[in-house]
Amino acid sequence: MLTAHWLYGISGCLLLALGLRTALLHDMLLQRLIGINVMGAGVFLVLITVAYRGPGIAPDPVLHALVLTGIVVAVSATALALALARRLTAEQDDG
Amino acid sequence: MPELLAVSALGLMLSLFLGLLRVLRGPVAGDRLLAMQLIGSTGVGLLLLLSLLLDQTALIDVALVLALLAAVAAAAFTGQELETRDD
Amino acid sequence: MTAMLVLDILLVLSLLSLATAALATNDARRSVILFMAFGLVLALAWGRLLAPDVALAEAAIGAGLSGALLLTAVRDQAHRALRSSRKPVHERGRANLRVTLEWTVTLLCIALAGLLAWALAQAFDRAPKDTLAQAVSANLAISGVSNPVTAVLLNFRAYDTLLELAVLLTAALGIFALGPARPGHRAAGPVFDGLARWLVPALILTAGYLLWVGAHAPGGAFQAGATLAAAAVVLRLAGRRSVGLPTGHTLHVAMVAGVSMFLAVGLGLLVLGRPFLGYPPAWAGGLILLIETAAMLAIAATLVLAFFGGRPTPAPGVAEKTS
Amino acid sequence: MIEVMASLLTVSGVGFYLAGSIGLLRLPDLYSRLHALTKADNLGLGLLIAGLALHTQDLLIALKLVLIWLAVLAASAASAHLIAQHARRRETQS
Repeated sequence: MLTAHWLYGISGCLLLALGLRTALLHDMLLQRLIGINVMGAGVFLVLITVAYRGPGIAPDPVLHALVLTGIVVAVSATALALALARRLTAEQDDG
Repeated sequence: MPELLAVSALGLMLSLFLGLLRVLRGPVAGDRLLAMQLIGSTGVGLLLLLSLLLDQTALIDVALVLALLAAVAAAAFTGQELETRDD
Repeated sequence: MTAMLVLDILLVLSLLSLATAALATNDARRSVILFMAFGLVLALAWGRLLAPDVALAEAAIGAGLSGALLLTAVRDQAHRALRSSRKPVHERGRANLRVTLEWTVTLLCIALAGLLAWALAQAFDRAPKDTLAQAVSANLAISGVSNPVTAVLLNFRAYDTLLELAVLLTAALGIFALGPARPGHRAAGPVFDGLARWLVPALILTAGYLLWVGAHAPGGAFQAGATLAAAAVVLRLAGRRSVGLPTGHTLHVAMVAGVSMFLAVGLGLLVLGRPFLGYPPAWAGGLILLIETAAMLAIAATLVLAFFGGRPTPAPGVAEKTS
Repeated sequence: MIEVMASLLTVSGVGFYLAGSIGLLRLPDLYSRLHALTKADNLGLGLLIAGLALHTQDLLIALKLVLIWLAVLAASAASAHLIAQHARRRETQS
């Protein structure tokens, strides 16, 4: 087991926990949204760390493909959430 | 040379870390943005060094994308949106 | 090698402290800028962990799209709901309940992180079997491309990517349904305008280059689409309202281009007696490029719509002419 | 000889970067920090890229490196202008 595995793997787990906690508990919608994004980043970090095999060795491409699409999907979901927030503001202004 | 590249990369990482301290401290948003600019170009340099160090030519392309988009944050921050029309 | 170890430690520390600071503050703008810095450091981490494909996507999205998206949203009065707090439960006599809840959730999150770390340690301790990675490298020769990540995305796991594009389409439809697009930006002044004048062509060229190079080196439809969308973001910030995104039917065609090209190729192969999306090795390279080009346009259209935050309306002048 | 030149350029580039971030941390206000940053990081990246281009000795890669440098130069100048203008506008408003 490589040192890089330890360092990045544990950080991924910590980011996941931190993001999840914020997404569940924070009062501000924006912070919850960023929390979900941080949580996703933690998961991606864990996956890329698992794919890593050490310097000079080709890493696992399947996990890279998974994370690659995950990043694009995450940003679209964030944009959808922002559009929802805009609509929510408009509804609050009306009512 | 590899040793020197690794030490240079560490130097840039240190520089980036110092820049992050300014991002964390602020005090106003302009300061944070300025520090973002610095860590952006430090990141470009770091990616170039890593591309040689890890023998990954593709990281040069990552640095290129990062360099091309380095002004977007400042523009998004200082730019003003048009007024929303009546609805 | 010690230098590399110290670099790793600094990188990880930066990630953790940026995430903590971004989530700890109640100042929306501060939080977004810290999150953007987090994305940048994350791109470096992907590069460090030999994942240049992922680093490319993160650079294009983190530096271009999501930063501009979030920064514009937190400065916009139309997004006030983001900053307002949802009515908390601790109104009267509920404070105790709230504290208990917070502690329970925190402990559960810590437990989850511990469990995951334990599972990771178990996985790392056993020598990796790598059956999937070995299968990829054994079949790479007949996949039509030589970049293993592109081979996985567009050939071996093409089903997944088809569904991923469907997810993107769904998100785009959701944004479409929620209302009209934001009105756009004021012209940013001559300096940024001059920058945009050569930045946009450079970004479009880079997108084309990434699409082409994706067959044999890191790059491909997702990275190219994100870069193309970043070009549109730059144009919009420079004060161009429609940024070349079509309206009406042409836009609809662009949005569904990825999914429909995928389906057309898959069904065409079925008619020819091949399995769904089972390319004949001789054609695989060409078919993959065809699908990737359509997918790039669809991804770029979706991401630009995401930045618009709604259904683009035709420019006022055009609307008068047609009505 | 070329190796020595490349190393020297790379190391001095890193030196400029470090000077820039120390300036960013130590200088008292936004405008002086702007000054430290825009000079140091452009020169730093320029020297670094000169060193790396000498080191790779591949014309295509060297051209790409120069393109990256030009992009960062332009972006850094433009955003320094935007940030300063923004700060100035806020000062005159209040």
